[in-house]
Amino acid sequence: MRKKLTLFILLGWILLLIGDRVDELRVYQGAQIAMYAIALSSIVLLTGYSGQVSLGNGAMMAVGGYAAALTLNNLGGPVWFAFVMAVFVSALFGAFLGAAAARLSGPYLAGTTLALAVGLPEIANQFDFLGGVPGLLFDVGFPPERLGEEFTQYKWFFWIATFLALLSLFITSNILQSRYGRTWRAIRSNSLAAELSGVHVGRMKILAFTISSAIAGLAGAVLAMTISLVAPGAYTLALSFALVTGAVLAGVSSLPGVVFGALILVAIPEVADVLATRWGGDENLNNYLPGLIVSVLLILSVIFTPNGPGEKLKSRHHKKG
Amino acid sequence: HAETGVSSSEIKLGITLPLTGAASPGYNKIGNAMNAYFKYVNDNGGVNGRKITLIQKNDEYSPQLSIAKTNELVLKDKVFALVGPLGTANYTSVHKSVGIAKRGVPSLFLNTGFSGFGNKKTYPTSFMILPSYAMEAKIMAKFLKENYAGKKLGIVYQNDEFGIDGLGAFKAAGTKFDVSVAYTSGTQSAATAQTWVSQLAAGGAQVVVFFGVTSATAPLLAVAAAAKYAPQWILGSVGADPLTLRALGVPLAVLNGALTPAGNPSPNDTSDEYVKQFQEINTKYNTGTAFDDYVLQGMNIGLMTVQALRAAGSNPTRKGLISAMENKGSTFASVAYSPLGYSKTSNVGHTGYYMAVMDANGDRKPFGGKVTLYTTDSGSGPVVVSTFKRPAMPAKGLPNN
Amino acid sequence: MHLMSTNNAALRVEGVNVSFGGLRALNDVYLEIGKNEVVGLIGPNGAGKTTLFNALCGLVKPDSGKLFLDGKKQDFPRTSNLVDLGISRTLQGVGLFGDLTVLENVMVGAHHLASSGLLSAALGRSGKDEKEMRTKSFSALERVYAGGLANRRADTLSYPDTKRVAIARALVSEPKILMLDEPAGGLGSQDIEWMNLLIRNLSASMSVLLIEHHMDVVMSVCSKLYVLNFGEVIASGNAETVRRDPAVMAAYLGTGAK
Amino acid sequence: MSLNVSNLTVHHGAICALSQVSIAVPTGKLAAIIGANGAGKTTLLRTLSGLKTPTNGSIMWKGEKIAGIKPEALVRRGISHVSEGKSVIPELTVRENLELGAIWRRNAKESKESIDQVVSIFPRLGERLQQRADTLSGGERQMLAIGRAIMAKPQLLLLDEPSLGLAPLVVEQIFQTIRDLTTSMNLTVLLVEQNAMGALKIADLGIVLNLGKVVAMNHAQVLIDDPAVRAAYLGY
Amino acid sequence: MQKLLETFLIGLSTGSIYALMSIALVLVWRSTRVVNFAQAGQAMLSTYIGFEIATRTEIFWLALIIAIAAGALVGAGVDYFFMRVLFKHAVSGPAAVVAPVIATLGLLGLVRSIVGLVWGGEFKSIKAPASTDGFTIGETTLPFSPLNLLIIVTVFIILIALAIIFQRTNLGLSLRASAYAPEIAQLAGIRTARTRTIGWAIAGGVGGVAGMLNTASNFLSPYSLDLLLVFGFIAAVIGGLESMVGSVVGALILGIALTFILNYVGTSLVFIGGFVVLIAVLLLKPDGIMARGKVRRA
Ligand SMILES: Nc1ncnc2c1ncn2[C@@H]1O[C@H](COP(=O)(O)OP(=O)(O)OP(=O)(O)O)[C@@H](O)[C@H]1O
Ligand SMILES: Nc1ncnc2c1ncn2[C@@H]1O[C@H](COP(=O)(O)OP(=O)(O)OP(=O)(O)O)[C@@H](O)[C@H]1O
Ligand SMILES: [Mg+2]
Ligand SMILES: [Mg+2]
Repeated sequence: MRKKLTLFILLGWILLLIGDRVDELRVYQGAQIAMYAIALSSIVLLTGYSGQVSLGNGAMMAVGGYAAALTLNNLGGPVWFAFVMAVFVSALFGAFLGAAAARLSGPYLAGTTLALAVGLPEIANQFDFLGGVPGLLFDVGFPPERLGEEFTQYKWFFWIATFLALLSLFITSNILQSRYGRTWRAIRSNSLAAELSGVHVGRMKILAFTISSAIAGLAGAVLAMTISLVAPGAYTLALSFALVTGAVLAGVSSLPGVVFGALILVAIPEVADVLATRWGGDENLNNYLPGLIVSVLLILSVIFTPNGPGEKLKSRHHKKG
Repeated sequence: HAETGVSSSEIKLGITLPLTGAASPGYNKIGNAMNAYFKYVNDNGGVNGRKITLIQKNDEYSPQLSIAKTNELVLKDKVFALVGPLGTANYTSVHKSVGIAKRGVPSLFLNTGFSGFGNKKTYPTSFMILPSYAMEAKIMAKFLKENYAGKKLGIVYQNDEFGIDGLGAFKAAGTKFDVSVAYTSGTQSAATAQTWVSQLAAGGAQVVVFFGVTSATAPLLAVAAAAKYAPQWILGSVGADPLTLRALGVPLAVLNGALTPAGNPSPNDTSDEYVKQFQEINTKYNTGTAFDDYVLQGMNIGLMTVQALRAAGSNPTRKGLISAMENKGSTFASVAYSPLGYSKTSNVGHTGYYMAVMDANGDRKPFGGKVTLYTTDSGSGPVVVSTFKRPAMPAKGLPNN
Repeated sequence: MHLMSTNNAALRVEGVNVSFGGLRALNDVYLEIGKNEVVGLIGPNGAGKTTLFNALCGLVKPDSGKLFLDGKKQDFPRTSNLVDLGISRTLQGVGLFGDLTVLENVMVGAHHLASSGLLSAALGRSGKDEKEMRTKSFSALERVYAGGLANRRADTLSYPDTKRVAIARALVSEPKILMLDEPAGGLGSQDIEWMNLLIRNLSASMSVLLIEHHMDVVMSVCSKLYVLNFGEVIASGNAETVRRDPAVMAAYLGTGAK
Repeated sequence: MSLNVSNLTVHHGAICALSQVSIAVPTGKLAAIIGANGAGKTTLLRTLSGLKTPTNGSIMWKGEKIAGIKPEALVRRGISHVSEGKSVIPELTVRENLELGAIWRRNAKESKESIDQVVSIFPRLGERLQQRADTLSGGERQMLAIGRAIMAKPQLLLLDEPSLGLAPLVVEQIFQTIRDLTTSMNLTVLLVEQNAMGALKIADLGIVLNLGKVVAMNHAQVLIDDPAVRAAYLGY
Repeated sequence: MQKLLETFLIGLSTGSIYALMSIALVLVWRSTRVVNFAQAGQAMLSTYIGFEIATRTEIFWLALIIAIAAGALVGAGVDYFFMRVLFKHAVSGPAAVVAPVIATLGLLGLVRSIVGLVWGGEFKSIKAPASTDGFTIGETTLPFSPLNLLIIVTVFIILIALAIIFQRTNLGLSLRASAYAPEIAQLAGIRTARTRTIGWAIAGGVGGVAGMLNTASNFLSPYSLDLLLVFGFIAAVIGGLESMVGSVVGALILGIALTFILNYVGTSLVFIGGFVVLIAVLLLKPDGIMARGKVRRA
């Protein structure tokens, strides 16, 4: 365990060095990658480990984002407290949701969470204190002065997001490697047998939902930070879908994979944009080529490396005996 | 030293707007219209010898994408200024996250009427162009009081910035609606419209104000016509474009007699020198695109942009552009009838509307036969009838300020 | 008519009734297992054997019935509480977790050994627990002579090996009562011999209730048999007597059974 | 010889499950295939019914090469396979499961008659025709699976451990039924069994597989009397 | 009272369109065990084709028939060129549960982009085949029109036809068998691959009808059928995913419930209303309203 901690600290340090050496756009994208990595790990835990398919992690992110913004705007206090509240409130929300979800399986769960992903952000329109369509501001403030003049807002976002990502990945990976992770995999594989082995299947599923939601909530707050606001338009169905996509690209049950998945989520649109501009000309082409490229990549990767690129490498080493 | 986005031969500008997605109809024409105008100017020597390049980025109306795309515009493409960014939530978050003000990026002619952007302290480098939704509502309120006192009033409004701005202004003006129907952006469809209509009809509304987007106007009017419910319609400026309505399958006949506040002349009014010139440019540089309110709006933003760039001098800087807007902006030629409010202390653009009546072809004529222009502010100021006379269109549509 | 011999039998049920819609799957069933006894439950297909197991494991809710463990009256357990009550069960199909390793499979059955909670797991401080579970699970595997399989993925095992692992997983919780649903089903004669031996050894430390159609196994390991037919106990008693019971022969064994 | 397998080699990925297997079964004969777990019995049947493609070797059925032909086509050539583990469709009713067996013949009347025939063989199924198959007991499912195969009016019947999980009385009946069917319908049957004794007793022919190879093939009675076979597979 | 009736009727008509989409989803689910998110895309593509015919010939019914044919073709094509390949590669591992979901989402994006490339993003509309003028009873005109009635009738005809196919024909039995246990179906002589493709084709055709009817009273764009998909899916889940009748009942429940929310509570609660209805149903019956008593065998 000590080894892992050292590894994470080293990783953090390397990331900070990188952050100093690239331009602002990349720094911002770095913050986005960190945000997606957190969000994807919530899916890895929920779907890859406990086997519950959720299309609604975007909604869980919304809960975290709003919790953070409401905390910061109404209770004040330090910024970290807003993030803690995001985790706490969305964990609570996840526990409630999980209690209902534990009774559902496969597509039923997918359908319910899909409905949630569509419906939940709209609640913001119903209550004034949630700010309606324009949303609420979420301002983590400028970087501390002592970091110097040159230290930009985006680098500050990057620092915060990276720190939170490393922290949450560290914790998540510990949980997944503990008996909790093992029990979830057992439930995914054969829930009846797990139950007969004394596993409280319902409780464990709810726990998975709770933790996953807490992580997603954190990601939601980080997202809110990078766009400086929470608004229904930030937590759309498209976000939920993007997350599932990223999770598959990451290889649903591989935690290190989330970084790769996050990288791709941020990179694909940009690459597609570049290609579209290169071949561009026609207006429809400009508008729809990026989508086309993303979809084709997605389809190809799902067909050829459904369990993530990691699997292909692994299976080269030890073939199923 | 040279300013970001300005070289000896080129000035780079950027815009984010929904080119695809549910919110895109109509708006997706604005960027191309601006571009057409810029090409026209470029073919006629550009601005002080520099060609204008406009980079359009599709944000699908999502704030996240707006930020990501604006980041690309500002940090990667290194544009000189933003022109005509679209959407209230989008621009709110872009402004904060990208740090538009902090970076000193000029952001001209926002395509949103949210009155909050009129706060010069928060938005020192941003400039509005549209009259705010609050202004629009205040003007409608006065008009209702003068022309429809005693009638039963209904309103259908989009439950967002229109609501905050518009409804608030109606309330302040003392307008009471007998039936009020709110809808959430994205829910509009024939099915939902049926419920709006039955609520309005059940409440016996005789005059119905509509404050929403065109994709909601369409089912509302279509369903009402089908149900033979025909109140006096007063359609907000945002959702009343007849061409878009027709594309959405609304028989234009139902528009006959509907009222709408308008800032610009009708896009069919070829007797107007602006419209005539813009139409010519559109035919040549934007071939195949029907000339409607959105195209007119895009061209006009182009026209004003060129004036602003010229006003910034032969070696334009961002600071220079902003002070040019503050000092000379209010004198710019613009197709809209109302005065422009730019000054050292205000970034508000147009400040008023006239009421127009639509006919069975979707064309609009000033209510009462001639333009009666009302002007006001977004706050508690009165609504007054203005005698302002807009500047003439520069010769051939090429600014020479 | 069912006389209870001992009052502190390891497990005793009386008057169990289960019905599915109109179908009476179990009708006033009784059964008793003494300490360290191996009891066989036999009967024709569809007689209700698995249903009785399910009722005992909380997978089916009986309409009525009484359950005594160690002479104490109990409610019929909920599935996830079985382990706490000292009951373990294998499935008629095998039910291993295919994408876990063999050792992990067994460790799932051992999770009650863990004392540390989520927080210490999150901080990476549950190493001691893990180690203990690992050791216990490994020794359970050794008890079924499957220590060498520990690191194989469960879905790569041969059929007889999956049976061993399934039993190891049931053993790791140190049950007082082990319920085996057709442990010898599908095994070849050599593996059956091994299974007989194992069951006999296990009975030194626990009571065993098993369902089996293999009369060789039943006859060689069971000290007592219950025969179900159409959901009713039609005979019970020691193996030899039951085997000669004409009702049992007619309903279940047939004449040619060896 | 109606079924003639020569030098059949089959792999599961890298694992060689059958190696150079050659067997021959004459029309109307019942061959019992026995062998320890993992010997390759199931693999052999799956290859014969087309579910698995061989790496090498040939399969001749009624004088035609059939290796590599899809199972749905082989059914039309009279080959029916009852796969390991109660192969019924739990979500369908018993009647639907049976109808399935005759579906390729597209003849409603024949299908009805066949159902009557199956019910007369397994009366238990007759009582449960409208029930969903997932409510059946283990033995009932096995009856249903065999019943489904009979519905197809096969000429070559491949049975994978039909006695698995069945009560002794039923095992006896099922073996008897298989024997009777073989004779009355002039079927060729390959019967894979762990219950080696029971299978050999009704079989004409016995085949012993070990580690993917045929180690013995002879008249069933000869194998029963063979001390080596007795020790290894019959348990005494 | 009149409002109540109106709300109910409109809900019925809205629900009928949901029903078509949910039937299409259920069909694919039953034949392939895949929740086909691309259904919205397939329906959209067929509707665009229908749109071309409708604008050229001005004959709605011809356009509808061609849209159905196109939908069936597209559906079959998706299965043939796409799902078969997918299942050859992605059958095991933790991704097995999500891979089909992702794949069909990707396909949705693909179809959407193609439609956008060909037709652009402008909204299109198709002239309705029946009057959209409301029925008039005495003095009052209901917002319920002959078109609404037509939609309801069409849905019921389709439903009955499908029910007959599924429960009474060999094709139906083959479809179900191939869905539940492909290997056993194969051993019974069913050409499972072909059968599944037929299932996809039928679903595609039904999706085409959904798209056309939806567009008769709404506009068409590369995004216009997304909500229909979401509500169709929710309806299918309410109905238990397995049962066509269930999915129709689910769709009608959803359509009516949402219309009541719209009319009596407010528009911004519509989306979350869908969620609440779903949760309410699933908490009472976790496997949908048509689930039989839970069968649990060990
Ligand atoms: N959920 C259920 N719904 C309806 N009937 C059921 C259900 N579960 C079991 N049955 C019926 O109850 C009877 C007893 O089934 P059970 O599985 O207990 O038999 P069994 O004795 O274990 O048989 P086998 O030896 O074949 O495994 C059978 O007739 C079966 O059809
Ligand atoms: N799908 C598969 N993937 C990998 N290996 C397999 C697969 N199926 C069978 N095998 C291997 O092939 C060999 C033969 O297996 P097969 O199932 O044919 O044996 P069997 O004689 O039927 O055994 P049993 O009596 O246990 O049913 C075994 O070593 C087995 O592990
Ligand atoms: Mg049983
Ligand atoms: Mg086998």
